[in-house]
Amino acid sequence: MISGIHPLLLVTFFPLAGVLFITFFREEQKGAIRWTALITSLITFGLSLMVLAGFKTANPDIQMELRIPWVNISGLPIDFHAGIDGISLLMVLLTTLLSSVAILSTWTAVQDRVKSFMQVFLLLETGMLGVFISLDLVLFYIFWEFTLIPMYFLIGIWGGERRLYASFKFFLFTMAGSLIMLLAILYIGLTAHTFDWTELSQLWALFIPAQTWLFLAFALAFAIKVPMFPLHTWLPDAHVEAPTAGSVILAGVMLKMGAYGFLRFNLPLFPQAAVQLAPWMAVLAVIGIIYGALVAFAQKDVKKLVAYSSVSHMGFVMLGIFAFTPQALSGSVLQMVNHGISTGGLFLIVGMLYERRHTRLLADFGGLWKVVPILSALTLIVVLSSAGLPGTNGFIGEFTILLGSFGSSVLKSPWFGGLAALGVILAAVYLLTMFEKVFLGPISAEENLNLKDMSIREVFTLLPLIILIFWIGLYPAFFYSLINPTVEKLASTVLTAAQAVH
Amino acid sequence: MAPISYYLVLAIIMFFIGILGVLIRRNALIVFMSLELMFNAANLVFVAFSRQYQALNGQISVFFVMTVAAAEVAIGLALMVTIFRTKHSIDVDQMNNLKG
Amino acid sequence: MDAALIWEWIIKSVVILLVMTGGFAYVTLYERRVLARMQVRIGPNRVGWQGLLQPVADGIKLIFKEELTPVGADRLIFILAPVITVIPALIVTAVVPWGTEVNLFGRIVPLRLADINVAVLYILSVTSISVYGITLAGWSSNNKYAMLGGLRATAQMISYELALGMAFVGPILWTGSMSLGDIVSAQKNLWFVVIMPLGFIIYVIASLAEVNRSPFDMPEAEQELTAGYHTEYSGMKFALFFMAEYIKMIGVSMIGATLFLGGYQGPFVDAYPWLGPIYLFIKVALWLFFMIWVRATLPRFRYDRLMAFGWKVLLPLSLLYIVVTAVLRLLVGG
Amino acid sequence: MTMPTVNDFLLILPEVVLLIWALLILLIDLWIPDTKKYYTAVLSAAGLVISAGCAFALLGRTGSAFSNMVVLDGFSSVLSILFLLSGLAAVALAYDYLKRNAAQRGEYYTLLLFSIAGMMLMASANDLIMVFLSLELLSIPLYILAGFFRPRLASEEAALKYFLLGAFSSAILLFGIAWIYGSTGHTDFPGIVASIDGGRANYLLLLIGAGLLLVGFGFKIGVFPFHMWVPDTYQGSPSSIGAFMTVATKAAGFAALLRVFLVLFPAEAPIMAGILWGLSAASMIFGNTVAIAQMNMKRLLAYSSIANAGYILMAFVPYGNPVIAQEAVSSALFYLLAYALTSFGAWAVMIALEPAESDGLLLQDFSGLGRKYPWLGAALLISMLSFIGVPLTMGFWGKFYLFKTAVDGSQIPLVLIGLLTSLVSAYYYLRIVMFAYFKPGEPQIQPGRWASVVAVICAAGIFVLSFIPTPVFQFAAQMIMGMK
Amino acid sequence: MLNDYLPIIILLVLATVLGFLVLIIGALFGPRRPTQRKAAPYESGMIPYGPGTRRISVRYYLVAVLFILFDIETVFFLPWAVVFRQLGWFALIEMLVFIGILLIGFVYVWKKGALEWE
Repeated sequence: MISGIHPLLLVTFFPLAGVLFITFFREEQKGAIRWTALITSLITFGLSLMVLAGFKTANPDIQMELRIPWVNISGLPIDFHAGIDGISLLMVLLTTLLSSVAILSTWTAVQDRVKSFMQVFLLLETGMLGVFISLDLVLFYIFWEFTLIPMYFLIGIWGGERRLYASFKFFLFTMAGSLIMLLAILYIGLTAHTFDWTELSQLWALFIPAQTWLFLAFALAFAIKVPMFPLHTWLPDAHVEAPTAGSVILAGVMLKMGAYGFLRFNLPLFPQAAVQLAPWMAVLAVIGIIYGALVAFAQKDVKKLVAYSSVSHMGFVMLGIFAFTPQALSGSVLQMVNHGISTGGLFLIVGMLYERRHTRLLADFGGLWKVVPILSALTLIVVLSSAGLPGTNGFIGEFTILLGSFGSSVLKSPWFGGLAALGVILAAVYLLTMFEKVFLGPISAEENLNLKDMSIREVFTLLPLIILIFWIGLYPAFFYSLINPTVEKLASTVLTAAQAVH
Repeated sequence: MAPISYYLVLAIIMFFIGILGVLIRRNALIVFMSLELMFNAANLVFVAFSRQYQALNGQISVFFVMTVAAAEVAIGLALMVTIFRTKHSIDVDQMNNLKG
Repeated sequence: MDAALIWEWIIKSVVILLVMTGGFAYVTLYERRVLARMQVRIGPNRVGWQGLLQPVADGIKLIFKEELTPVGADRLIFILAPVITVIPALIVTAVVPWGTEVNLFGRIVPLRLADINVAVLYILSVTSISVYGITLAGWSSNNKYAMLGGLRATAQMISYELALGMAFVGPILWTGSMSLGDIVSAQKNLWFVVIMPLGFIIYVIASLAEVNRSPFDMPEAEQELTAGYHTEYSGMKFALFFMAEYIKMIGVSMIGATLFLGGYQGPFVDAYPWLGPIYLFIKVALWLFFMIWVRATLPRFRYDRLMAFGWKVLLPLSLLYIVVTAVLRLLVGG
Repeated sequence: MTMPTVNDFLLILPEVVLLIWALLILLIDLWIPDTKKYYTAVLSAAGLVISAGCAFALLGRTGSAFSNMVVLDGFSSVLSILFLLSGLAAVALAYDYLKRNAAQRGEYYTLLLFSIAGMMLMASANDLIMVFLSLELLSIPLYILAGFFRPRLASEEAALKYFLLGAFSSAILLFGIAWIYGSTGHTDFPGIVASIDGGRANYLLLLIGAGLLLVGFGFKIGVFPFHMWVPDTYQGSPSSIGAFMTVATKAAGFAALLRVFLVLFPAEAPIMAGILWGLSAASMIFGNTVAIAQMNMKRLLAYSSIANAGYILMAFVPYGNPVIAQEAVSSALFYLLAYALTSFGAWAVMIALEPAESDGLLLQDFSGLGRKYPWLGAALLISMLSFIGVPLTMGFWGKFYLFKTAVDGSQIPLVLIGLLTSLVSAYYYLRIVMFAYFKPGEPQIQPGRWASVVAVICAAGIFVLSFIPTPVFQFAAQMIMGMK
Repeated sequence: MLNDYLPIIILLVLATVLGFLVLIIGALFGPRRPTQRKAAPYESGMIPYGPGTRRISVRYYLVAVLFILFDIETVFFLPWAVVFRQLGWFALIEMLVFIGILLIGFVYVWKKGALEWE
């Protein structure tokens, strides 16, 4: 604790200090601005590690609670209620890490309006951190909605050619879901006379009459964000058009906000509805897995391929969530982290390639291994992790999910797991095809002959992710120790609650 | 003493003639006169009920309304004169200078 | 309803109309004679004794004149305009009391047609209507002179109507009633002209302008506008305008006398009610004489001065008069 | 006959002060040479400030004056302050803008002050005739102000349209008042209420009257089927007046609507709620969808104001429920406050950029704003986000409170419409942001900095207050306690 | 009520009859020999030039507008005068305020030149 400020507050709002600090630079002082932003994000990461240090892993409950009375809207309090459990802690760590990595990745990629870029980016970080620590529905909603704006700007200003279209689509799609969620939040607040998550999770019985609708309202918002199958259409556009750092954050963190929302709100607040609708959600998840994989396979653009792979991978997360076994749930949470790392890594690599060649078409590459061996090697690691090769993090996450879903008492069918397993195979196919087309074989294009290999900075950008890939892949126990208590409690409360009524 | 319904029916007729005038006629001056007709329909209702209730408050209201109507006449006339000087027409259908 | 009462009203109405039209006829003669005398002439004295049949001759002459309707005139309005002008003039004095009550063939007959409680409002509104006739006459003639004359007349009349209306306020203020009967009764001991001379002067000036009399006869200024709004009128239609103008003269004199000069009040009027109409007649005659005198004496106003006088002098003066009268009423009247 | 006492005047002191001030300015301005009209502007601002001071001093006091013609309560106090502040904004916005357009005439300020006094009286009117009179007092100056740029045809047309439809709505309103008088024999609220409660009122006539009143007010606040004048008038009027009208006129209309319906027709709520529902839904849908097609900022803001009228009306649909009625009013009030800041912010940015002789900026004209003028760009951004209702703006809290009230009143479908139309609105508001930030361009701030100052103040207000909305909530909630 | 106004209505009817009677007499006895020159609008003997009714100078509108406003103020004086004695000083003060406001408007109109006939 620094100077008595609550660590969660400190982590969440420290990036704002960077924003403020950057304000005093002139537009031309690009280097200073970049360094300030990087240092800010690193300090934030350090602060999140401090939170980790203070976290009691065995305790499944909310920890480090902070409750500051904030708004009182005609007798209905909205508090600044923050706190973390294992899941949110992991998400916070993921966010702070990926933010630093993303900022480092922009060093040369972003040359235009660096000052605004960094400010917007740090604002986004605060917003995302806020989403993960909020324990008040309205507070959560505020952070949730707030993240849209910086992302809108990231895509709209620094994005690719169709950035305007993509930024609008991103904003409107996600806002559509969250508005319906707002309605549900209001309904909940007025029914229970509180917006506080801890209280609400005790009062879930109040919502039984309307819980299907409430569940769907929340699910819509989260499913769009995740994205689940028919609601994913914004994602390829946003990912492809966003700048590299934006894609990394979008895939790495913002998609997790959706999955996190399911875990944090849908399950504990509407347990019966969750259990009842679980097969449907699982069906959508499986469709997402297969569909995402197939479409990814058909892509000619690397970035689009990675984007569709996200749809597929997040399908695993969703499947794990709605399998409701502690195992599947832990797998999901871990897979959230994994996806953040490996897809984030892939986007970074795509960004690096694009910086060198200003194209992302598979056809323009080929045989890069000979020219840029370091980049190729690191890419291979990330690709394999994404494909779920044993020994990497992807394997651990997906395997746990599949295992959990086979044993699910809610889904009651091995088909889900079986079809999802097909997704794993497909992932290996399209990822490796991609790798082969880009890095292996003869050098097809003249321009590829003189590409520079990775700079030290780029290595440092990818290095943390590589480390994590192997850490989780080889020794996941640490992560499970964070996840398991929380998840077990979650699974048991949901299932008990669901059975209580049946 | 005529029953109050006579006055009310007359007032309603006046009011609707006024409304029709406003909606159908194109000359701003006639629209304007239709508006006055509507005001006076309201006045008639006031006076009729005022007599019915043997109370003065309705008639006092009419007093105020007349004043206000006069002010509106003044403004309306002034506006029409100005616009006629610029445009040489007070046809409301030709007021289409403004659009998106 | 009492049939006798209705007959009484009809008879009274007829009397009023006769007095008015007859008065009109002889005021024309009166004016010509007086004017002539002032200009050291003799005036018409051939038709009948002292020219007393001259108006009849004029009337007969007008009857046999050809009436023209100019091309492009709005025929209906052109025909109606004189009627619209003359009717208000004829009926405006309906609320003026001529005296108290007399016993006529065993029946108590009040010497007034109607004594309504908003007589002043009645007068104001009826005089306003006569403006329409003039405006419409000017507009429907399709003649530039008529048009201008009509407009000028309208502008002038409405401008001076303000002062006229405010001149009424003093007597009402003092009496606490808008009934002319009450106003006259209140002047039993003291004519209002003494209490509020300013109001009287304002009334005199405004009423002159109201009936387009010299020096406010701009609308008909023959040198500029040939004959103003009735340029195109001839024959009996012209006669109607002519009639309206002179009847209005009688009307404003009568109202003015009632408001400020005690109306029918005079010595012994209580004892001998028949004196009432006589007193009123004398006052009106004097008033008319004054009007003719003014015509003989004063030159015509320039139109811009006329308007400026109405707005910049008479209007503020009227406001001052109201305030002064009100203060006076509080201090004196109790 | 009860004579007015000093106390009566004391209760409407802000209005009295303002009216006297306006009259004095009218006189003083005659002797101020054309080159020094800023004296008039400063004087009128001073009058508004003094009047606001009086209003603040009276804050918390309640009472009725002039034989129940007007009441002073929290509701009227809050709105009075809102009107006065709007007036200040309108003065500030006009200052450079009028000079730029060579229309720096002193009447602007006098008329503005009269109009504001009318609005204040309207918010405290306790008698239908008073409602009508104050409505006219506020409208008539605005008719002139709308045509203030004569002989520019756009301005004149705006004025004539506004006038004809304004008078039309006044006539309908008056006709409604007449029928209510016929039904109850009273025009003062307590009298009408007593008559209704005593069962002496003719229900049919009352209903006719209420319906006509609703139509009349509908015109004034510019909800859907009665909105025809809104776009043309806002576009053709001087921009500073357009800004003022979108906020203050609307607020005044709502003030009267809220009070009249809440006090007089709680029993008619079942019928009225349906109509209000329809008006609200139609306005939200119509305003927001038509706004999409607008490329002229003024027209866009006009359609947005139609939509916003629909939003405010939404809170009021369940007004018949006494538990929610208070909430409805305070949420409407809060939304109005938020909307006022937002709308002024948006208009101010536009006015800062609007060249002379313009009919309003096109959206393209904002291109490059964010880069060239970061402060103004930020103000525009914040205003637009607040219009959408994105968190960390007052617009968010406004919608939040509004939707909360509506959900509380079981108006879920209506809230759904509100939410979905917000989404639609996000499209066109974001398009403005897009032009300002994503497109290159060289906008030019016009000489004079007052409009920019207003823009930045409003934006700062929208942003900063969104962190501490509680005092504003409480302000809005407590102030209406004294109502009825 | 009706008794007060019925005589006036009788008078009005009779006056109308009289008015039309005069018209009819003129129409009956007057000769009717129209020619083109006679029927032309009179223009000092010249052949009429241009339309007879043309646009009205804006000054007349101004007078009309001012008249409406001030006339309505006059209307307020009358009932005030009737009840003046009952209200006493209060009425005086009220009227002074009223006149004061009126005067401010009057001064404004004057200074703006609306009262100048040119």
